[in-house]
Order: sequence, then C-alpha cells, then structure tokens
Amino acid sequence: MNTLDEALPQTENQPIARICGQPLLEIPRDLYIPPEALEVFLETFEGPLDLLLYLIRKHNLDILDIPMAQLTQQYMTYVEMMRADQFELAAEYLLMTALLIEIKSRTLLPRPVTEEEVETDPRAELVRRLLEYEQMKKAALRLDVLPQAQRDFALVEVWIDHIAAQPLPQVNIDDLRLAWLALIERAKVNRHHQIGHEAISVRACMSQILRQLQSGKAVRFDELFSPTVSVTEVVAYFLALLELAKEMLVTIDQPDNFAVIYVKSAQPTAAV
Amino acid sequence: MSNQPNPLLPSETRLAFSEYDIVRILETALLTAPEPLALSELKKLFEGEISNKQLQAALDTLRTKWQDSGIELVQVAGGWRFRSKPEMQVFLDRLSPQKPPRYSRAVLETLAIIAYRQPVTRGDIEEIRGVAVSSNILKTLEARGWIDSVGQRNVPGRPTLYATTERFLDDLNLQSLEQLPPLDELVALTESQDQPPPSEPASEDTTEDEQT
Amino acid sequence: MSNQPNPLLPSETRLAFSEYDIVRILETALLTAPEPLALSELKKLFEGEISNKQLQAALDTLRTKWQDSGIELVQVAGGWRFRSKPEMQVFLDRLSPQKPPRYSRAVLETLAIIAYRQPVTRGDIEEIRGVAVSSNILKTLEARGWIDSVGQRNVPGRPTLYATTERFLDDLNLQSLEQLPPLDELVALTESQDQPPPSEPASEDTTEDEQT
Repeated sequence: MNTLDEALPQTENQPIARICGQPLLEIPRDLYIPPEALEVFLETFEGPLDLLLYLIRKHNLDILDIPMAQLTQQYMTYVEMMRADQFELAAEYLLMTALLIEIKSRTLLPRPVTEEEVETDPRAELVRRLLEYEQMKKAALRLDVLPQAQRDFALVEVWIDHIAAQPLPQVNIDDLRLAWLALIERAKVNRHHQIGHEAISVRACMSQILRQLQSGKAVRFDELFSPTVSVTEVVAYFLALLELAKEMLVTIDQPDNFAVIYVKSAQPTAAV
Repeated sequence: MSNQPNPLLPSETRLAFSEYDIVRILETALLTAPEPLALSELKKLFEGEISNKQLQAALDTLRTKWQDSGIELVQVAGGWRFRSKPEMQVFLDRLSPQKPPRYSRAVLETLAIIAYRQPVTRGDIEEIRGVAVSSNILKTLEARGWIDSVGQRNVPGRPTLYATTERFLDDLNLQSLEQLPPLDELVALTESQDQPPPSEPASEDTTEDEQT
Repeated sequence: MSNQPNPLLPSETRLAFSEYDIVRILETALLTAPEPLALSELKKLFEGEISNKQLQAALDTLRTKWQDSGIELVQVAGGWRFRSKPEMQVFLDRLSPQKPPRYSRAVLETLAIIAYRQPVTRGDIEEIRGVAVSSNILKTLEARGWIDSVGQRNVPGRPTLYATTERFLDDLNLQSLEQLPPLDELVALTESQDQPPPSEPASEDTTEDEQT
C-alpha cells in the first residue's frame, strides 16, 4: 500500500517542467539545479516541510533519527541558491532555516548527564510535524484517487418536463359550495334578491340544447331527446326548452297541426 | 486503479460495437446529459464507429425499452433526451412541494354561478356577484376548458351565454350537474345557521378579487 | 390536458400501491432528482402509504434491475441516487472533452486536512502544512460545496472552523467519513528516542516503505 513514490508529487512520466524545450522529468539527483529550473523547483514543493521530507526520503535518512547537520546543510543550500537568484521566497522557508539551525545547535550541546528528567529530543517536534504533514500529504493523494463526481462518473438527472405538467389549480365541490354560500350571504346582505331555487337539471338541459342548436340549423324536436334518457330527463329537457323559449333563446316552429316540431336557435348564426 | 482494459472499448482490432453495447452507452449518455443530445453528438460517443442506421435502431430499442416506465425518450428540437412523463409530476411534486395554485375567490364564484345558473351571461354573473366581472376571469375558466359559450341571448348587445362543459364535470369527478350540492339545501343551510350578517369577509373579497 | 384521473394515484378508497407502481415511481424520482434522496424523502413520494420494508424491497429490485446497465443505483451520505459507472466515463468524456480541472496539491492537502481533522481553522491547516493557506484555496473548496464553516473557535480572533459537507461525501460516492481511505498511522515519535518503541516492526515498516 505504501509503494507510492511519495517523494515527488508528479507521476513518473509527467514532466514537472520544460526548460529550454527539454522536459524535466524529475528533480535532479544532485544538488545542482539549473537556475532556470529553480523557480519550477520551488513551485514543486508545497512548503518547507515538503522540501524537508523530500530531502529526507531522497537521501534515505531515518526520519526518526535525523542527522541534523546533513539535513540542515542541504536545506540551506537550496534556500541560499533560491535567495541568490532573488526568487521571492516564502517566509516559511526562512523560518524553517532558523528552526533547523536551532535544533542542530541544541543537539550539539553536551547532554547534561545528571539531569533527572528525560530531556526531550529537540528534533521531536520537527519529526512530529514532518510525519503529520506526510500523513496528510498521502491522504490527499488517496483522496484524489477516489472516483469523483463529474470527473470519473456522471450523475443522472433526467429532465422533468415542468411545462407540460404545469400544475393547475384544483377545484372541488366544496370550493364551489363555499363560493356559492359566500354569494348568498352577500346577496342577502346587499339586497333582498331571491336567488331562484331552480332545478339544476333544467339549467343543464338548457345549456345542452343550446349546444345542439349551435350550428344554426333547425333541429327536429324529437331529435333533441336522446332515446335512452329517463322520464325525468325528458321532463327536464322539455322544461328547459320552454324556459329557453321564454327567454327568447330559441324559436319553436310547427308548420301544421301534428306536423314535426322544429327548434332553432333564436340567434342569426351562432358565430361566437 | 482503473487501468484494466475496458471490456467495452473495442480493442485495437477495431471490433465493432455490439448492439447491446450501443444501447447501453447511449442510455448512459442520455440519462446523464444535461442537455438534449443531437444525433451528431450521439455518434461522437462511438467515435464515428457506428452507422446512422445502427444509431437509429438503438434509439428505437431504447424508446421501446422505456415506454412503460415513468420516463420516456423523446426527440426535441435539440436532439434526444429522457424526460419524466407528465403523469409522474404529481409524485415528483411531493418531493419539492410548491403550494398548489388556487383560483381566486372571484374565479370560484364566477364558476359557481355558471355551474348553477347556466346558461348565463356576464351580466347575469355581475348581477349576482354585485361587482364587475373581468374578462380575465372568464378567459381563465375558458382556457381551463371548464366553461364555454353556448350561444347569445337574444337581447340588445347579444351577450354571450356561458355554460359549464363536460370537462368541468370530469375534472370535478362528477357524473352530472345534479351531483353538485343542491341549491335549496345551501340556502336552507345559510338561512338556518346565521343571523349575524357576515358582510365582512364578503366585502373584503370583492376588492381582492380579480386576479386569476 | 393532464387532468384525467391518474390511474397511478390510489383513489379515495386508499388502495395500496402495487409493487410495480412503487418501483416505477421510485425509479422516476431517483432518475430525475438533482440530489440524492434520503429514505424519508422517498417515503414522501407515497405520502407515507408505504412501509420501510416495501421501500427497501423496491430499492433492491431497482438496484438489481439496473446492475447490468451503464448506470447504477448507489447509496451515499445524502441517500440514494443513480450515477454512471466509472467505466462509462471514457465514452461520456467524448461528449465534453474538457474535463474538470484537477485540483492542485495545495487544494488537495487542505481538503485532506479538513476531511480528516475536522473541524479545523485555517491556522490549524497552516500549522500542519507549514505554509500559509491562501484564501483562494478555501474559496475553491467552498465553491465546490465540499467544505463549509461550521462555527468559530472560541479563542481570540474567533477563527472560522471548517468541516466537510455531505456533498463532499456524495461527490466521492461515500456514505460517511469512515469510508475515507484510512490514514497511515503515525509512528510513536516523541518517545522513540530513548527506548526503541514497542511497535518496532510497525515503525520499521513505515520508514522502509517510504523510501524510494
């Protein structure tokens, strides 16, 4: 599992930079870095910890027993080179230089033999930080390998045809009942107008008959009645017809006694 | 981690895609595409290694495959896309509940008058409601297919007569107008129940009125 | 136009949904949803008229139904959703050749620290990485919807605490943070200098492995 080459962020075959047209495939093995590559080199590292880790792994140093002199010297070589070329160096690199020198000088001091407390290794904090950083660095690589939405797989989102299915207001019988009640209330309050208690069926038949007459042609009276209707419906239709005649909506003609009765819309032509 | 040879990719030997793979790839692309995919784009999926005939056949297969489900493959201006069927909307709406739109009181009262007193003219409605009826209200109900004009009254101006339609009955789940609550009952109900004049809500209403 | 009685809707008699209808409705909802759907949301589709057992059975049916196709039903932190199988990506990429940019190491390391150490402040991240964290990095991750601020640490300056979001897990197809790749164990460091740590083979292992 830990076989990844963690020292460098790049995958093997990917040039980290092109210098004078030549692909730079890896950080040069020795400490010499062509000046043109320095900036690229610096950008390759995510900071002093990253650079230190690189040096440690590169030179097979034991992270738990870092030879401070060697590491400090190498680190400073890089930093000095970069400064000499006047790259703007993040303050963190200089801060790390100071830290390394401090640790180195402390390790050089003779250990007080009589000390009762176990003195902590001055390198311990640096090692802890290096390990913690390395841990996160690896975690980042592994996170990046996980399949990722939009990069490694797509999400399914089928179109919802909202327009075709635009919701319309729903009405139910109760709505109508309430609306009618409100009307009655208002009618009672506003005037003593009596709203007729007319059978709905007759009014419905009136609409129906008017529809049948819409063409403007005269229709035989008996044709207005579907053969399957019940007696009450026949009565309702008849009353509707009378009502329509009363309201002058239809004309009823019977050319002769006992002849066929024709019903016709009273309007010229129902071009509505 | 994903560098095994992909069995779906024709190898260097340039095996043609099988019909099964074509359908499978098309389906995946159409389900994940944010936009309709034109035929030219669908061909890109196969880097041209597919004939128009094969493509068309695969689209037909896909369309048939999905026809009984809640989504369907359709051809729109921009190309092909899956979309949900309108009948599924009611379920999908439960996930993101928008308040169902409601008709204004003005619309409902107008509808009630037409339902109970048909055929009626706009004047009739205004007389009963006591306020002017905007033509928007009538248009809303006509557009809904719930009322239509059935003629004109033979009086000066020849006003249009409105009646409710069969569709109105269907939509309200009624078999006939007789199934509307009877007026007598309603009148009796109001007469018995109240004395305090409920003028307040009513007058409030007339002003709020005419939006649809 | 769409107001006929919907045969899928149980009528007033409260017929239970058939298994066929459940699967069909679930499928449509999951295919059209822009986000993963939690079980509680899936239940809303049926207005509660479905047991957990029925729901789970239907999800299993759906998963099986799709397993041979190019997309699959998966469970992520936010719930259930369909996604294309990674093996299909090679075809989908042909439709939109520009891939989303890969994140820089700085972004990835910041993300890892937030994911594994959350909740953390910017100072915590800088401490671990050893460099300043530009606000662009945090903005990039916030814009992706992968991190957000979950509060402030109660110290001077009240720095913002960051954590990963459900979306982060969803986009990585994970159900919980526990499914993130495990961290390498930090060897026991500070005590190591005097006596060799008891976990010697382990620590040896780690150091050896890292060498190149």
